[in-house]
Amino acid sequence: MLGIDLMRDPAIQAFRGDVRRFCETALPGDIRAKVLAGQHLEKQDYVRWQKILFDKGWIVGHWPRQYGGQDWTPLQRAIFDDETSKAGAPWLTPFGVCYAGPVIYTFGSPAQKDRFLPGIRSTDTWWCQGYSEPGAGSDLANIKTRAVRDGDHYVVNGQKTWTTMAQWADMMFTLVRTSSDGKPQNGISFLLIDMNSPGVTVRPIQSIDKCHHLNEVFLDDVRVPADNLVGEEGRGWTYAKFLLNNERLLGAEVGKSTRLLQQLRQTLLDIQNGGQALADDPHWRRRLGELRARLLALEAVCNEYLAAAEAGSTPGLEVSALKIMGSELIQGLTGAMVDALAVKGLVYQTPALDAGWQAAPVGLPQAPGMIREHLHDRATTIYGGTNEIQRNILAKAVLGL
Amino acid sequence: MLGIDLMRDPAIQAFRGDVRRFCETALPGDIRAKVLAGQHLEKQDYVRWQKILFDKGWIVGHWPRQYGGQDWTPLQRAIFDDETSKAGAPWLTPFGVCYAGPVIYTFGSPAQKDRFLPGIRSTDTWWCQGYSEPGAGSDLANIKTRAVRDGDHYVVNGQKTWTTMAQWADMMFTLVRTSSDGKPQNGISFLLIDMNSPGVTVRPIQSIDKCHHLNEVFLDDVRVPADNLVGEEGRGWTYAKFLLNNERLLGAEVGKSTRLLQQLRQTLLDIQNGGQALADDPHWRRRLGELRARLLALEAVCNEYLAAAEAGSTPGLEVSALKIMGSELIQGLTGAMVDALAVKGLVYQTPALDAGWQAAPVGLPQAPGMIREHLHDRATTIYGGTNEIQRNILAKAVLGL
Amino acid sequence: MSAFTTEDRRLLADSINRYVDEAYGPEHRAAILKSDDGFSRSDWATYAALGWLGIAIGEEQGGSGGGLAELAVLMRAAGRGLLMEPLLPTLVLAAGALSGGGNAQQQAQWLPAIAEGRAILTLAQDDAASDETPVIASPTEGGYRLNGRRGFVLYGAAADQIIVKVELAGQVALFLVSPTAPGVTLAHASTVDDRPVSDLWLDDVAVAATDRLPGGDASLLANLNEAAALAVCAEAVGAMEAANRLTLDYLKTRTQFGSSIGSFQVMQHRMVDMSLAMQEASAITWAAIGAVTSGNPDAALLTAAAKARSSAAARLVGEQSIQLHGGIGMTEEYAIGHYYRRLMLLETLFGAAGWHLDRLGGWTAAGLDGERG
Amino acid sequence: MSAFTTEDRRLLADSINRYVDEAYGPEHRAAILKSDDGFSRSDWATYAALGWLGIAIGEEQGGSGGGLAELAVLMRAAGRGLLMEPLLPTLVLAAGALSGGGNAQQQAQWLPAIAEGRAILTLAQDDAASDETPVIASPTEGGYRLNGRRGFVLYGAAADQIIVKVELAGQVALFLVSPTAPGVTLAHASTVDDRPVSDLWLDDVAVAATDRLPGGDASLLANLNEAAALAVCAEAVGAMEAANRLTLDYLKTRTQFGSSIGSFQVMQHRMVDMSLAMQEASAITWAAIGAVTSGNPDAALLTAAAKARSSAAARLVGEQSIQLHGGIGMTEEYAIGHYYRRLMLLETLFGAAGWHLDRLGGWTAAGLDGERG
Repeated sequence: MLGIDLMRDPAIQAFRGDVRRFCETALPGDIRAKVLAGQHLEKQDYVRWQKILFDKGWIVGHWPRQYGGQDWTPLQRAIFDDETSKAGAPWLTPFGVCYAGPVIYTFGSPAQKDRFLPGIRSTDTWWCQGYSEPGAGSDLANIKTRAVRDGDHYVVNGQKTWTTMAQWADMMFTLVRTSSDGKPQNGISFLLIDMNSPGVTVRPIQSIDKCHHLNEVFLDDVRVPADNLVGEEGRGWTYAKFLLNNERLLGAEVGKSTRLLQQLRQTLLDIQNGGQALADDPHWRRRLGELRARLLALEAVCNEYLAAAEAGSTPGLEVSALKIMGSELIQGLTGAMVDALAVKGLVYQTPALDAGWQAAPVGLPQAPGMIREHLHDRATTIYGGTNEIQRNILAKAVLGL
Repeated sequence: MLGIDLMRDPAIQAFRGDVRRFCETALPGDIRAKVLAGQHLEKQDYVRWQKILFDKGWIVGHWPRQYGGQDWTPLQRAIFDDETSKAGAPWLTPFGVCYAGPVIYTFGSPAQKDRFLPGIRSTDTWWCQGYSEPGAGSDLANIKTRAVRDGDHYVVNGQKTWTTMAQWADMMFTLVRTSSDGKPQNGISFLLIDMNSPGVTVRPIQSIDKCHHLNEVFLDDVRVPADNLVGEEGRGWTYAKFLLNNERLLGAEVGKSTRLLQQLRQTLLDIQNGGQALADDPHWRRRLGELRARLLALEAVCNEYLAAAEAGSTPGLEVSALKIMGSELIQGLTGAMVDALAVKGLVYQTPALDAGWQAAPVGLPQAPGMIREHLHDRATTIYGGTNEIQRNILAKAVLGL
Repeated sequence: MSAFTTEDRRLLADSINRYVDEAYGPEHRAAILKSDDGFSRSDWATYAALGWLGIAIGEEQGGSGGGLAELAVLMRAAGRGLLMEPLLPTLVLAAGALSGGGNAQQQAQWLPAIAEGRAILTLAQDDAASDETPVIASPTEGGYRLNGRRGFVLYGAAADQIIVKVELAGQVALFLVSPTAPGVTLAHASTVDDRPVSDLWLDDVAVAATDRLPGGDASLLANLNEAAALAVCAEAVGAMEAANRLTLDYLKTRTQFGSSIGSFQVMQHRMVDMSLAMQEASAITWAAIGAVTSGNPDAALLTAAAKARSSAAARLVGEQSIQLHGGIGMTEEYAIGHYYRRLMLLETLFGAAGWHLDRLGGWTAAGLDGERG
Repeated sequence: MSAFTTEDRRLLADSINRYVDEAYGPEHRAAILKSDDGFSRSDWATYAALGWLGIAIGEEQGGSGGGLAELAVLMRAAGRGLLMEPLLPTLVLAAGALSGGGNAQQQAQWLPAIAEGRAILTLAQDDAASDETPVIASPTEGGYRLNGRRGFVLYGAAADQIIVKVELAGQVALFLVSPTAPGVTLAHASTVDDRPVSDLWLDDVAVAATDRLPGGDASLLANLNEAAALAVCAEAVGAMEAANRLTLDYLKTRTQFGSSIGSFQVMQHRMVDMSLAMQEASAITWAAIGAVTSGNPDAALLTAAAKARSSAAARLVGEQSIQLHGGIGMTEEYAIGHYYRRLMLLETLFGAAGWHLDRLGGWTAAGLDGERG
């Protein structure tokens, strides 16, 4: 079945309608307004929305029913992601429900499942991801943080970086080195660390958008119960790859791009230059058409993968294509926004990013949120394996070069 | 002195004026018309124009006076190239006057100078370049054609390819392997081969523009007098590099791009679509502006190199920049031409490339010449070392990567 | 609704691809290019025998009742094998015009003839060389006189009939015109990808009222051109698949500086981008064809996006195929240049990228919603 | 004609670059960014003491009689060191307006003060937030009343005087306005590259006839904006040089997958393209400055080309500098993001690429000749 036929399947359309209507009624207006204005979200904003989803039973819709999920297919999950993003819902922070949870219910012990899954589902436990290190950005096999077994504990020393929202986190799932023998990948283990443990220090990293999402996490003689090792020692690399495979079908971020395109369109209608709206300028019109065409094409590519997944095939490394196309489209969209704003001068009034801020805007009122989005999204081609690495993967694994 | 000041130097402006006026009066109208229409030039067209330049004393203006030249500086040579190209003169076939000649007068024996230079100057001898081989495109160190000494001759066996205008050539200068010891570069020698020798076979290669510029040259037991070895055995690689250095400052082909821009502009004025000339369409206007800006910028870069050369510095490998920018601009220009023609359909009426052809054109009369130029110029980023190789050179030699 | 199932289409694709691989090799094609017709009448007869020419013609007219999706399968294979036969003008345009706008007599006369390979037809529509001089139809007793000029008539030299778009009392109309009728002049040349193409002059050409296609109006023509744009996208996808395959093989086998050139990262990433572009063009093309076929309200949007993206992909794949091949890519003897020139033409047929993007931009400025169910 | 020789300019560049390297390091700059002013008054005093602020002011006004070429040398170093001080609005725009359009009294009052670092001035011209509401000057007894709004006034918070572009009887005029005059309201924020910027409201602001710059007409403003565009190009060239240098160093030292990332061919070619873009922007910028300075008739053409090409280069270099750095490039602590944001702003000041390309395209369509000697 072609992706487009699949999308017009009545059951699928009904599901899409359910999610859309739910967002219309259940997504709090203040949160939605912040998201659409590109303003700062507090931890409580995320938690509030995630608890609403939890109450609906959708926060872990893609989990198996036995763990509290709905057994959603990849297609349903993609539709959920698509519709919530378009509705202006906050980013569904994935560290618990998409990353830690699936690894724990797949590879963890019964005790670990009992202990960690409920807090993940309810967002009562906030998770962060301890993968990257200063010396190992996209090169995870080069991880240096060491975990040395000492009785029924591991003693962990090292440093993690680019740790998103670690400042709010209760738990961090990490890749740590438990052995230096053999291939570098084989000495890596998957360990869950309580962020309140002595020896854990979180240092904020301000990013170029002047915001604080990222952190360094220093681990100095942190004693982690051996019970927090997921699966087997030395198999952490395998679990991390499992997790990546899980997530790849969402890599295109079609929902986010749809929201950005809506915002761009509105901006082009709103900004006047030389007596006409930018939307009436032939160059802007063509550029808007180009971005629309790319989005439609990206959706078509996604739908093909989703149709294949729906038919039972497991996507392989070729799905790196979605990460490349999706991230480059996002940057195309935010770049266009900034170019539209530039007609009136790029004023970046960061206090206006706080929802409580009341003073008159200097320059265009759309500017702060859009500039923030643009600056932040320079990272979309970097995180999760740079687009250069994604192209290496495709060259090797798909083209056989 | 800035390049732009240099260009406004009265002596330089006077020289430019001389060349321009000479082209206006001395360039035969029928030849110019063929060039501007992109039609086929016969050997006699090239020879006729080169003899006109010879009579004026300009064909080898860049040679030292002792060999019949004018001791032109690199800047004068660039101006000459620029103005003749813009005037619609035929390509000054470089194989004799730019390639073989300078190597012979620099590294050749007195007997070789006496024997070969007069025919080069007068274009009574037509030369071609035997460098590339089927297995060695841009990788000249990999040359396999062997020259084995046998008494006072070399016996040459091998195959050359991409040999431009070999079908008209009397002589070919070649790189041949005289030794397999040591580094591959060190076994290469510079040998002059009479194309009428037994064992030389020229096979035409039709290129994608449906024209015949290129050839394969098969060398089967060709006996070449040892007197035709230039310089020392094993130093051919050095001589070839000397020659490349000589030519690099002309790599931008500013004159050719200027002519193409003029033709593009005229085409945009001539082609009507939806009741207006393409030149009045905002998208075409911006694209024309973009190409103009690139040309002006390329000229500025060239002028900086020429000013440096005028001040006595020898350009190094950084001049690969000119090849990259120049070739990509040419492709930008011919690509724009084809896009303009495409409004009315890409008819490629190859019989119209013959100057004598009289029937009515099918489609736009500009189309055959411009499509031919476009197809032919796909090679500008390939020959003389692909642009990928030029970027490798810059990364290594200039950036130190 | 198409008479074909998904499985039928797969079998069709397999059978055409097998033909292309086995019977339409480089030497066969080279001989066709040298022939006077510029395409192969014997292959055309084979296509008819294999049922391909009737693929989108109604069963009552001797066809097999398929539609755009089946034509696209055929066109994709045509791109893959660089077929030279008049599939686009005859099957997509002329048969489409007759099926959609012809009367029973016209359909009965021409559609079986097309399906059986007995007739080649083409469409002469928006003048390609001068939109300032449309073809005007003036009423006469019992008919009309046609005057004017049409450029870029594909396969005009081989056409048994030319369906000409004319202006009749300010409206669009379509007429069947015989190329041998008095007053018809054709001048022949080739497109950049070697297809026969003609300019057509009509000088007081008398046509009967019965030569008019009764349903041949502007809306029919718009639908035809949308279908043709997608057929061209499908052909481009096939050509890109083949060009990418050739280029990838070359990268793996050609060595330079002691390594296969495919071991160089820059070549690898270029090849990845070519492959992604093709993948994107293919996905959006098939999505648009699905939308047109099922009457999805997004069909026009998706068609514009498909043509824009496949044109952009065609340029990238075509140009870089040559570049990655280096010198050998510049030779007429080697296939890649033929793919390049075909992609050059396909990029421009039925709207180059900019034209579609401008429409898409206008629709988007007017509103983003309404195209989803 | 400039009072500076080529050698003078070289020495000037050396001296500014030395200052930037030695006295304007990252920590110093970080402290400036945290300050209320958003720039450094003590550095400003140093610039005055070193003679830089009077570089393009006439010798009779206490300057050293240079012009655009010398300002460009300064701006290039400002880009290299990411200087935060109001060089562009005070030296290029305000001093330029006064030198070109002020009367003797205005010049005597303000130019020495600028040269000595005692006064900071800025120019409020085409409204950045709403070109639908220009500032209107209405005559009163002995003067005028100004009403309206101007956006994007660089360094408005620090300005001792603001030169305001107004509409007076349908013509452009320039007035000196004190920010503390009754009816003047300023609201302050920062640009994307952390420069102070303000919106300015004028509500029945009374100005004297003597506050008008007699030569402050549309043609002066056009010349000023041309000079400012080139000053911005020079600043962008300096910022690109520094960004490329930082990125190249990073490529050489950072290792990943066991190799320096600069050993990967894709990174190498990207870096080459960044370097070529910078080289091109630099060459065309200096060519345009030379043409403006010598009154070459190509000056407008070259200026448009310079701004268009340096804007394109700024985008490539800025974006790829971040990309090649990876995660570290996203942090505020590391310098490259600051270069990126500065390049973002410079790209847009005094006409983004498209605006200049459209003009250049129009001129080119009108004729290619006439710009050469």
